[in-house]
Amino acid sequence: MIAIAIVRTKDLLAVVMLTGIYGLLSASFFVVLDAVDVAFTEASVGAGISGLLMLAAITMTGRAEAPKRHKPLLALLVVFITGGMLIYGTLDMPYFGSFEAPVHQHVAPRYINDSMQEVGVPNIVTSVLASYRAFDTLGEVAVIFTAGIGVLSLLSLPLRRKSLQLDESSKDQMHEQHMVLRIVSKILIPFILLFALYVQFHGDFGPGGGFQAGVIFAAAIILYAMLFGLDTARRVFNQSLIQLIAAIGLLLYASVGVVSLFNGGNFLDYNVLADDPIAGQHLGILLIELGVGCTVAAVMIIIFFNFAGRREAQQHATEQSSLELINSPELNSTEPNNGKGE
Amino acid sequence: MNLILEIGSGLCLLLGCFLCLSGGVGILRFPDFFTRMHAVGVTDTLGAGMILIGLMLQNPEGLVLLKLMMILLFTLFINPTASHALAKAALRNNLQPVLDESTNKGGDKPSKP
Amino acid sequence: MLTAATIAILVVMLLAIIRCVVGPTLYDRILAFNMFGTKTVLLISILGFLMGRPEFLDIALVYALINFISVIGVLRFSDSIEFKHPLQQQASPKEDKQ
Amino acid sequence: MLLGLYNYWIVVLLMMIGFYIVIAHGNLIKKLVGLTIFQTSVFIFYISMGNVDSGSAPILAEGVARYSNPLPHVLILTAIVVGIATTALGLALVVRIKESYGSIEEDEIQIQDQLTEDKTSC
Repeated sequence: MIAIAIVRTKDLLAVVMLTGIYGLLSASFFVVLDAVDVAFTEASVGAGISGLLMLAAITMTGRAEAPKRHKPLLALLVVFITGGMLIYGTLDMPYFGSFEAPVHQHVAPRYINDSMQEVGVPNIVTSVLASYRAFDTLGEVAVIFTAGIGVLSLLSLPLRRKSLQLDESSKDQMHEQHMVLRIVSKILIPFILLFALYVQFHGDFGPGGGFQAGVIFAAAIILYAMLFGLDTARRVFNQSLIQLIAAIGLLLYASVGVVSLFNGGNFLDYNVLADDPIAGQHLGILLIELGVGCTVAAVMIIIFFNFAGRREAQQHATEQSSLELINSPELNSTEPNNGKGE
Repeated sequence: MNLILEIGSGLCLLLGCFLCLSGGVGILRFPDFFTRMHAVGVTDTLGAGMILIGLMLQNPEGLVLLKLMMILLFTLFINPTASHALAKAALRNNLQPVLDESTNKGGDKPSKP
Repeated sequence: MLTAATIAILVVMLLAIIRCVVGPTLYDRILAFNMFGTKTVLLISILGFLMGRPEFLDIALVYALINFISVIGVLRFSDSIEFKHPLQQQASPKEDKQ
Repeated sequence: MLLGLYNYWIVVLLMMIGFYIVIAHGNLIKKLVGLTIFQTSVFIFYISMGNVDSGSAPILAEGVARYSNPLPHVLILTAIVVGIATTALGLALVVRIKESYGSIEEDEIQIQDQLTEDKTSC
């Protein structure tokens, strides 16, 4: 498949492109395998965001890969041995699609048969995600939040006001270059945001939910930031506001659990949130999905903004250092070295 | 009435498939980037539109129809825009179209706006 | 009829992948990527009808939007790469030929 | 008879390709791409385990008797988003490495490390 081509290609940009196609392809695979929600997520994440992040990283690190210096024979040997052992292991596995496989015997029938009475949400994936296994999901959201903090601490920059004036001329140039793009995206962005909200609140009934909606929302903001400049986007969604939203999303999730604890149930047991258990479940799932959506969207925006901000700062630094080089050739810049490889 | 819808949707799907296939052959066989883009851009927009219209005729009902129309609308918006941006970027980075031998001497004129 | 359409789209996807793998310039690859995205939208909406679950159209809609965003992103970033590393841009085709 | 296991073979193939990229290539971004492929193969593994013959997507509807197993879907759904977050973290690390070492090739970084170690030990 495509993966083999990824191994062979040296140009990293092409690799990223192939990764994007690979994401699309695996998402269609998920559709064929009936995993609608997963395909949804993979579509928005694998094809969109991950490719963009990798691109942003590549612009900072240069695109050509160095030729290999050692023979890959040993690696191939290891890979073949491991693969052979894994295939030998699969001989005992249940057949593809068989209904008698042990996976389908344990808890899944209960989810499928009883979730309508217990939770009252047609989309079983949502009910399992947000109600039966809500504690897991809380952990996942916390992981995402932590990753956002990690990126922030690794890549964030001190605010510099000085660079703003210099960017104006290049911004005007950009305005002219992307006229058509800008207008079309101005039309499209509200639709994307609206669609994200639809996915968010329709997740109980169809495919969708907080994770997907967060990613789509973030994608719309990223589109805006790419076309209208990072500073313009920052003016709408400034950094501290997004960080606040990310924290609030996680807090909302956890506090729903605490409230249900106070009302006499278990942690994240929504039956006690309202008089009627079903209504309580609905309320709980709604709030939790909202929290998840907030956190995911905010973390994705944080990640992208930091990557792009770091990139702009780098470009700015290289421009300045080249200017300085023209003015005085023997001046060595104190900026961190961000030129080419050697 | 139902039969007419069936036949119409079948025809649309067939036409769309043909257009998509021709676009696929075009992207593989044409000699340089701009002709490839021509093949893809023209046949993709129409082919996707045809297939979507065929699907629309297949199941005319409420929300599904609305979603199909949204997809069609977005496709019609997005494809030409993306092609435009692509062509512009390629031209700006001095990717020359392959011209005939006779006209090649003045050939770099159109690439510089 | 739907099955035939699915097969045709799969074939076209294969052709696009070939172009994306061999594509001499970066822009060929982006073009193939764009085409692949469009075809995926079509494939998923047809699959939704084939399986009788039209909820799948949501996914197709997401694809249409996300595809646009990623194509634009690729263009923007590739632009800046070539402004920044003109030397590497010239050097990379040589490496491809190795 | 054995053909009923083809989904596992695909998974193993993908997994090995990702594994090969991770161990045989020196470029750090390429390694991350390999990790992504590896990840996706695990996703496909889970989802294909949850699939049922003549089953349908796990959204309750009229007239559908059999549904796929929703549990793997839930696990993978969260795993994908967590995966992108961790990938972003890895990319951020790569960017910082590039800034401080001036390279993202593994062996060059090691050479530089050894040089600095030699300097400090002398």
